[in-house]
Amino acid sequence: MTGEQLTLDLDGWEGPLDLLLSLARSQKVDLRQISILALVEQYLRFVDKAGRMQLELAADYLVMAAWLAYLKSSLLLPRQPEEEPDPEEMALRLQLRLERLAAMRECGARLMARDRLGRDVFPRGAPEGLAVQRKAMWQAELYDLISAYGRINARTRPVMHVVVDRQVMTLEAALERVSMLVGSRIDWSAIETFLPDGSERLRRSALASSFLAVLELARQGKVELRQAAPFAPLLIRQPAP
Amino acid sequence: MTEIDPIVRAVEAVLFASPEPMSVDSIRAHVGVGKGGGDIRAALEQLEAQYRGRGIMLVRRGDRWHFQTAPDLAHLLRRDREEARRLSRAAIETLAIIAYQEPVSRAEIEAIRGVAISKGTLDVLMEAGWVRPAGRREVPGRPLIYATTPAFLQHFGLTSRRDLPGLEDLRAAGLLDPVDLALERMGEEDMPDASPDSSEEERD
Amino acid sequence: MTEIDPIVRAVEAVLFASPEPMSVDSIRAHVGVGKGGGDIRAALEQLEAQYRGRGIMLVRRGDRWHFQTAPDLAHLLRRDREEARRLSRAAIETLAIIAYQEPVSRAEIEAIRGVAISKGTLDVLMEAGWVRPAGRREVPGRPLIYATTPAFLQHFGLTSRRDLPGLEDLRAAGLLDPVDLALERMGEEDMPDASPDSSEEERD
Repeated sequence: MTGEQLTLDLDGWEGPLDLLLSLARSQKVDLRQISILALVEQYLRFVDKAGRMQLELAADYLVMAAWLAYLKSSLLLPRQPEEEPDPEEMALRLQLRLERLAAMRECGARLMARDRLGRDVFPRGAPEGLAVQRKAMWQAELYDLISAYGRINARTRPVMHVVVDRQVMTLEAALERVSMLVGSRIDWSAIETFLPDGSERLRRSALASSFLAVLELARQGKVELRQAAPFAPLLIRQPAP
Repeated sequence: MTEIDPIVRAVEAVLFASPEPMSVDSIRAHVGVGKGGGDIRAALEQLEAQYRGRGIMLVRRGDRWHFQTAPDLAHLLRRDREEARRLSRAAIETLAIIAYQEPVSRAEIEAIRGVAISKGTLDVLMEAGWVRPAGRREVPGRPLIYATTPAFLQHFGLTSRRDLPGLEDLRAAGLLDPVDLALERMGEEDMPDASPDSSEEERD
Repeated sequence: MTEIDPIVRAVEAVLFASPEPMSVDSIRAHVGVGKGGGDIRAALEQLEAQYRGRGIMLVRRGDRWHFQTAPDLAHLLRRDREEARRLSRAAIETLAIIAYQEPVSRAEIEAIRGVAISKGTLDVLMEAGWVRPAGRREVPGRPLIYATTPAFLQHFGLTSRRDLPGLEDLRAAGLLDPVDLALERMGEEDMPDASPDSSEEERD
């Protein structure tokens, strides 16, 4: 049989389906007409021969052999009506798979036979090349410009600290005022009564400077101070003569 | 070659200078005629006709155009060029399956070939720039699927995938359908009372 | 392009595919016509004539031949693409100084900004077409001075530089205030002098 003339070089096969396809091809040109039973016989004989030659067959070849042996027996034995799977369908399925593999192999060959770029047809050997030069289109708005100028000016303008004009009472003024007022008091008077009228700011300044003035006058012995407790009213009077 | 239209001239120069096939849009961007590009297409058609029968020809690959040498002169040009690396049988078959049935998953390729594909096979095709991953199939496991590239069309001289040799015949013969689908079809036609379910049963 | 001589076709293809200019001898080695090479020269002359006026031309450099794109179409091979880009802070400040105080030297700009400006900054402004060198200042070192251009006025919608808002306008618009001062002022406005006492009492 022609099948036996196939060499047993397993490196040449792309798996059991490929081997089956080659065997089928040796049987008939049209895969639709092949005898699955004969194909199974060919395959099993091939595997048997490989075994006798002590060639190591990959597992999937053996799996295929077992499946084909099962298929063969199913096809030969009288069929049980309820038997699943249907052996005819199994055979048909195998045939369809072989057809599809054959079709794709044919397509591969036809692709490879086309005029291929770089092998049969050639692009220009030395194209000048096309360059895309990116050109920036700079954008800025007038606002960006003037606010930038404002920013620079603000940043670099000489810094000038303007002190807000505030009403204060100097120590000299306080000394004078307290010295003058204390002489007109008969009894102890709270320090607040020595302060001038005016804004709160002025009164606070006057309180501070009057306090210092009172301390200075007390040091000179020109006033007496009395305070009952911390933060109690600070009382002042002219020392008894 | 007689009087020549300025746009035809410009398109010719740009395509000659380009190291790669060019789309109508990129040609127009260089040639600089505005509008809808109808004039570029007209120029391409003129060029195609003018170069017909010459040593070089204008061809369309996918939606891109380029000049190449005439195929019948291959023998003059092939000398002193090293033959491109030969593809293995596995790679050729895998490429054919992807091209004719794209997008396909690795498992689908293996089902058709009846054998596992080694990792290197797909790598070789991707390295050649002919095949690319094209997303995932929305089935359990979400397998990667593969498709061909514009470079594939270019290399094999195809205007589009529809130009694949024999594609229509294969489709008409149902040879691009999976076995299960083919069986179902046959069941419907030939054996009206066969149970298509049984076909599901024995995958090997 | 009518009927074409087979040798002319072959020479055309060989020259097209060659990565470098070819001598008559090397063309003949590919095209494979024997004899004295007179036919190659004749083919080259025919090609030269056929391509005259087209987008590509056959040229002879020394004793070698090659195709090249027509020189008058060189501008098509280089496409400019405009990309909108915003000026950097340094660039816009530099531009503002030039606009308000032109002509100014680089050193003057730096003195006003309080930082050195990179060469690129002025380049960008000149590339934009808004600033030009406007002579040299007659001081030691004769530094270049810069001024704005009509394109500057046009871009910013100004009739003349006098349209630029002056310092007083900027002050009125709050554009002269340093950020921290402006913040302070906002603070004051928030709490006028509602109850300055209470607010002051909480200190110490």
